[in-house]
Amino acid sequence: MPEATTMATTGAPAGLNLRYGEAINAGLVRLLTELPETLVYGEDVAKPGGVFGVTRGLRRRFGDRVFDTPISEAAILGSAVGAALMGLRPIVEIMWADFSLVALDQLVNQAANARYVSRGEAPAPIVVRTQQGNAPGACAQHSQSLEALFLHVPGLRVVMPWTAQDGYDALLAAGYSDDPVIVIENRTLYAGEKTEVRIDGPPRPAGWTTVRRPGRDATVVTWGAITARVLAAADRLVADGIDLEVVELTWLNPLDLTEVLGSLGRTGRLAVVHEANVTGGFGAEVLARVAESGVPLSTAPVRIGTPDSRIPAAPSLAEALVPSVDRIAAQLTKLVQEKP
Amino acid sequence: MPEATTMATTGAPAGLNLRYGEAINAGLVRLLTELPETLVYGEDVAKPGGVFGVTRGLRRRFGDRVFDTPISEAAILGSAVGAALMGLRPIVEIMWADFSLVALDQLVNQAANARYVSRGEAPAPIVVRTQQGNAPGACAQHSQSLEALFLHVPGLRVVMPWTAQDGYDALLAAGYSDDPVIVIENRTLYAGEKTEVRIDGPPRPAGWTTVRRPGRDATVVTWGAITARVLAAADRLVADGIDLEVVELTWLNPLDLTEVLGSLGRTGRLAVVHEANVTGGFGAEVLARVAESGVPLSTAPVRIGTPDSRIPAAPSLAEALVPSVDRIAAQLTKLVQEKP
Amino acid sequence: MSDDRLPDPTQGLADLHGLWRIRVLEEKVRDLRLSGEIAGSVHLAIGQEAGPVGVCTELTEADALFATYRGHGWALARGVPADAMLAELAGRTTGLNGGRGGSAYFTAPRYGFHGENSIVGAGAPIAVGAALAGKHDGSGRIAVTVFGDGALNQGATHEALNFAAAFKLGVVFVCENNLYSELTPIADMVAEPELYKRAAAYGMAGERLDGNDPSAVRDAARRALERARAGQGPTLLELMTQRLVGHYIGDAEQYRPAGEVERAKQTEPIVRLRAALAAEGVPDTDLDDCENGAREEIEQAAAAALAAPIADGATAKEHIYA
Amino acid sequence: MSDDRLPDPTQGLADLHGLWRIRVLEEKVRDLRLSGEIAGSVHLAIGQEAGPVGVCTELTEADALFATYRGHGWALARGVPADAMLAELAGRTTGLNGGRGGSAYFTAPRYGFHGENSIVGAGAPIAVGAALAGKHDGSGRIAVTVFGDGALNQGATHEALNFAAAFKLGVVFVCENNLYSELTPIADMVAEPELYKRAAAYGMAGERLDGNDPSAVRDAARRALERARAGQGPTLLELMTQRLVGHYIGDAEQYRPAGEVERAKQTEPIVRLRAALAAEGVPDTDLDDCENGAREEIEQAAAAALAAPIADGATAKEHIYA
Ligand SMILES: Cc1ncc(C[n+]2csc(CCOP(=O)(O)OP(=O)(O)O)c2C)c(N)n1
Ligand SMILES: Cc1ncc(C[n+]2csc(CCOP(=O)(O)OP(=O)(O)O)c2C)c(N)n1
Ligand SMILES: [Mg+2]
Ligand SMILES: [Mg+2]
Repeated sequence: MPEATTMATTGAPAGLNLRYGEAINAGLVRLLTELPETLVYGEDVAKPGGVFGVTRGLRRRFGDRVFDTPISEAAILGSAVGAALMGLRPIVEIMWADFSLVALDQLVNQAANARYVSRGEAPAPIVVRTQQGNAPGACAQHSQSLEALFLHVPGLRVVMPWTAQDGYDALLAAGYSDDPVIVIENRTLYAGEKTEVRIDGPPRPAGWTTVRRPGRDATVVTWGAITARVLAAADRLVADGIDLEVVELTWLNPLDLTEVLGSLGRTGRLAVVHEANVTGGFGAEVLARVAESGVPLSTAPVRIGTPDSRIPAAPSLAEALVPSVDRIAAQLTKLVQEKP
Repeated sequence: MPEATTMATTGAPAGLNLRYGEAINAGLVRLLTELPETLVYGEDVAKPGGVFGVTRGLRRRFGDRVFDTPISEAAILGSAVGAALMGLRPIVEIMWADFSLVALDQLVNQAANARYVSRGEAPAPIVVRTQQGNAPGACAQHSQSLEALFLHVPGLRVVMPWTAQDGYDALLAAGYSDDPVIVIENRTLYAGEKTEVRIDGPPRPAGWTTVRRPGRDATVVTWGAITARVLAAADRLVADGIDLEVVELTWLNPLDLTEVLGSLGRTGRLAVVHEANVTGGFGAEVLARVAESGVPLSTAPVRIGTPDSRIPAAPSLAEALVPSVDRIAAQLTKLVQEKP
Repeated sequence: MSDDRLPDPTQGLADLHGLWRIRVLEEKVRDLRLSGEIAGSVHLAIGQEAGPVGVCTELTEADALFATYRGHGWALARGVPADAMLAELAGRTTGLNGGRGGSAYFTAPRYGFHGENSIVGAGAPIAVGAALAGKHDGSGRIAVTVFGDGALNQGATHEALNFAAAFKLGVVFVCENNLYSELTPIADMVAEPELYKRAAAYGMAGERLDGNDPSAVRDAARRALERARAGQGPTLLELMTQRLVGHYIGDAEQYRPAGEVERAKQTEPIVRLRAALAAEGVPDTDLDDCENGAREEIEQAAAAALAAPIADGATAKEHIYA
Repeated sequence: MSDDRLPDPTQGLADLHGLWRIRVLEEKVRDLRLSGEIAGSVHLAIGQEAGPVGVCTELTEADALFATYRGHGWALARGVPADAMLAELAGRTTGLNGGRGGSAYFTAPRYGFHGENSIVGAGAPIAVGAALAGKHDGSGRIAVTVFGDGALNQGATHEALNFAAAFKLGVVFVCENNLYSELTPIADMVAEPELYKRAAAYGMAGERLDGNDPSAVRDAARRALERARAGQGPTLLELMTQRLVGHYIGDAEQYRPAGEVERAKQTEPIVRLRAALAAEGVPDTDLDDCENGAREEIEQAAAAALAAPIADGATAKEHIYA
């Protein structure tokens, strides 16, 4: 069952100081160590250690359970499905979420159906690691945030870790999951700060959400790398006397909105912030579920995301689209100041 | 600009008596006749006239502007993009929307970007005809309703005609559109009743919605083939004294909710019905936009769709999932009887 | 049948029986589709029975077979019981997948039949994964994946072929070339109609053979499987065959030239094998038994299938997640 | 350069100049990336200049060229002005696409350069469509699509090759085999490393050639284009080359064996062509002029590009729809 946690400081347990990318690497090491049925493969993941260095060292340590592949996403995903049908737990990489579009069939029509059609006899517990989002200079074909596509597919699980700890925990949970799980990472995080990461606990059950910041004035729901901007905006607004509650949905499927609905019961105001473009984004699902729940809101909810545009390469253009701390802060201010 | 129409009977103009599939055929004939830059191609569309007979006769009439292709969806869509970049207006068929998943890249990363990146210099005005949804016995790989995937992609247009007239008009509008348009048809409609179809008018501007039924008690928004079930449910509920307004969104992009918001101002109750599974479906977008609009609702809105499941082949199983007239009527009754 | 070889009568009779089992199964499926007991699109393998009959005798329990929507015959030859298959097609609780898969997308993993697939080309990479697993799990599993001529033009098939060849995986790619991709002649959709030649592009063995002759198929399958088991990598087999019926039930087949099907009936697997065995002196009664035995088996299977209850809609939401 | 042929000095000097233009452009791009004027992933064609120089002289105005993220050199050889290209990479208003495309995805249709593509394999079907259009619009257009060795393992490329061959479309498929697919040796990812042999599978002409020799490339391109213009269908050209730099700027290239790049520097296009021309007695000053002229052009282009204003964020939402 989904589990909600708060940032309440716990007595710091033994852990490692790891960057986000290193934490994911540590998760992979643990899975390869504990689960002999895991494989790790994808383009450039083995000998070169991944284009972002995330899978560095795995080949040396685990031999041919870690291997490089041709540039053949349908074969990567399809073979993962086939190996999983035989009882393995392949962990494959799709270098950019944008590239999954050349082979989405293998996730939607194949992986997602396997358990259902066979009534549990032949599931396809694959892990697909990918990463997404804009970064300075990235072109329109390397900038999309596509979680909403995966989230409309019954049978798939989706997690979007933002911290190093969540990266580690997400990988571990995904590797132990008996469902196909898409782990959506973000390349701007890989080389981030080192933080303490506990790597000794049992796999955490899928579905956790984290209250990153308690607050009274509005409930801000977010996920993925943009959480940092949301928190920065919230911090900045303290000076204006605005006190925001920020709930990060690490898992989007399974989706647990208990924490969000509880928070809305206190704040009465809702914003969802995601990097994906607004229309058809998963923010719509959050707003829809909140509306269906009947939790009363004192003002209309808002979605803050990239406008419905392609993403241009020039940073000056992309910055005008992808929600910035400024824009998030401005829209949240408006939300909080709206008269009920 | 989007235009809303009502079913108010107009003086019947000269028209033909056509089934849905025939109306689409008539639309293709007109496009091939009026626009020398159109081509029609896809798997089995030319000599065999299409697996549903929709493109029958076109090859004979228009020669090699209509041709059959290999089973190569990426080549079909990609070549359409390339031909469009050169000034043609290819109209291609993807036999089932489910199959678009083997080649989604060409729509999302290619067609949708062309105009944007080139600042209008090299757009890709392709028309992709496809059809989707469940029909008795169809397997999980031939049953999905995938409009939400396309609707999250800025740069694409999406229309889901339900009547023969709308089928004709949608094709015509798509063919004349300078944007890439996905026309999502439904195979259960092709051989339906003959109805009068006007084929002499100018192309109708994209974006129309149709109030299929005026009513006071709730606003029911729907699209695609399931509109028939919604109307049947609404008709049935008259006996219970329930009077529903049914708004069909023929175009989902461009999306015009003026009519819906106006209707909600009168009814205060909202249901969205679609065949797609609920989570991440486009019903979420409708609920989200209504919530953002601030239009007050007297009760919580509801989404009626297929539950978040794969679709089983056995009709007895699929019927338990895809919204039936009974289930729609029951949920709408509950909506209307909900205390404010 | 290659004219220079006479069939071994014992194997020949077994094959004739195998061919008839599939033929009769498919005829029964057609009847049930026309009578409404089976719903939806149904793709029959009538005329294409020799492929499954020839290949499946060569598979071990550990091997994994993958087919397409036209997979009833492959499943039957692999050992999937006809009653559970028919029950599946007829949407019964006792179906292989309780009716969830249907005619075009059932699976029977416990019989080493790892699924039909109704996305053209999608089965090939999945089979490659099964072979990949075989490399890692110590099973020695070989994967056999069956697809049509048209599927070779699909990107996923290409990627699978290269992936398997690059890593010398134990896969046998069986292409059933029945001359048509759905309603369109494959000859119009390729510039090189000898499809097995694509194997060379991937650096794998490739062979075209008489796909209406169970023993020719068997010999080729044996060679391919030996190669695979010896770690020498995959093979592409192109089985030349023809369907004697439409692409799906209801196909008007207007695209087929006059006389084509009639001619194909001269060289279809059952007619030819029966004639060859008769020429060798196998008594008519033995030959007739092949058909009769098959008819009895399928008749009983159909009766059992139809006697079972229709799948219960209340269960439709089970097994979406673990 | 094929050892048996001496370059025509006039063409040779033109080619040397062409090679230098690309080399210097790419060096400038690298400088601007390292200084921060250009953002994001940048893929240089240093060492691979002979392909564009050899092919582009053979194209007519009507022809359509499609490249990949490693496309700066192809664009330059096709006639795209360096200043507008550099402005594009540096996100300036004066960029080819006002900064929207960037290094990996710009397009310059008015110059017959119909776009880079940063999805591996995606450009091939698009080029096929341009050729298809050429069949219908009376332009006689031939489409040339450029991609790497690794792209041949992508499904979309396969589908494009077959589609073009089946319909005898006027396409020249140019595969730049630089031995690596990103950071992975292509030799490890295929069982048949002679990639041009795939052409036979599609029933199209195929040829491997010295991709570091502009005149060898030109000759092969001419043959392919003639074939295409004569309605004889597509050709696959495999240009053997090597990049002298990383896959992208910042690539540590640890995957390259020691000495590989040093050896490649002996056979790279500029060194070889200069030596050959010198051996023929072309004076050093003429040879130096090739480089100097290129440096001057690119220096001016860069100055012009950087002088232009940064793209205005207020315009970012324009042109999403018609
Ligand atoms: C990706 C995809 N595209 C199209 C289809 C529709 N379709 C189903 S069967 C078929 C023809 C397949 O031909 P072939 O591979 O020769 O197999 P055959 O049916 O002849 O056995 C097509 C086009 C599909 N199921 N999947
Ligand atoms: C579909 C897809 N998969 C993966 C990538 C990531 N990627 C970019 S370039 C590249 C290597 C391409 O190698 P090759 O085709 O040989 O071209 P080269 O870069 O050597 O010129 C890869 C894997 C991509 N852009 N698109
Ligand atoms: Mg076929
Ligand atoms: Mg390369």
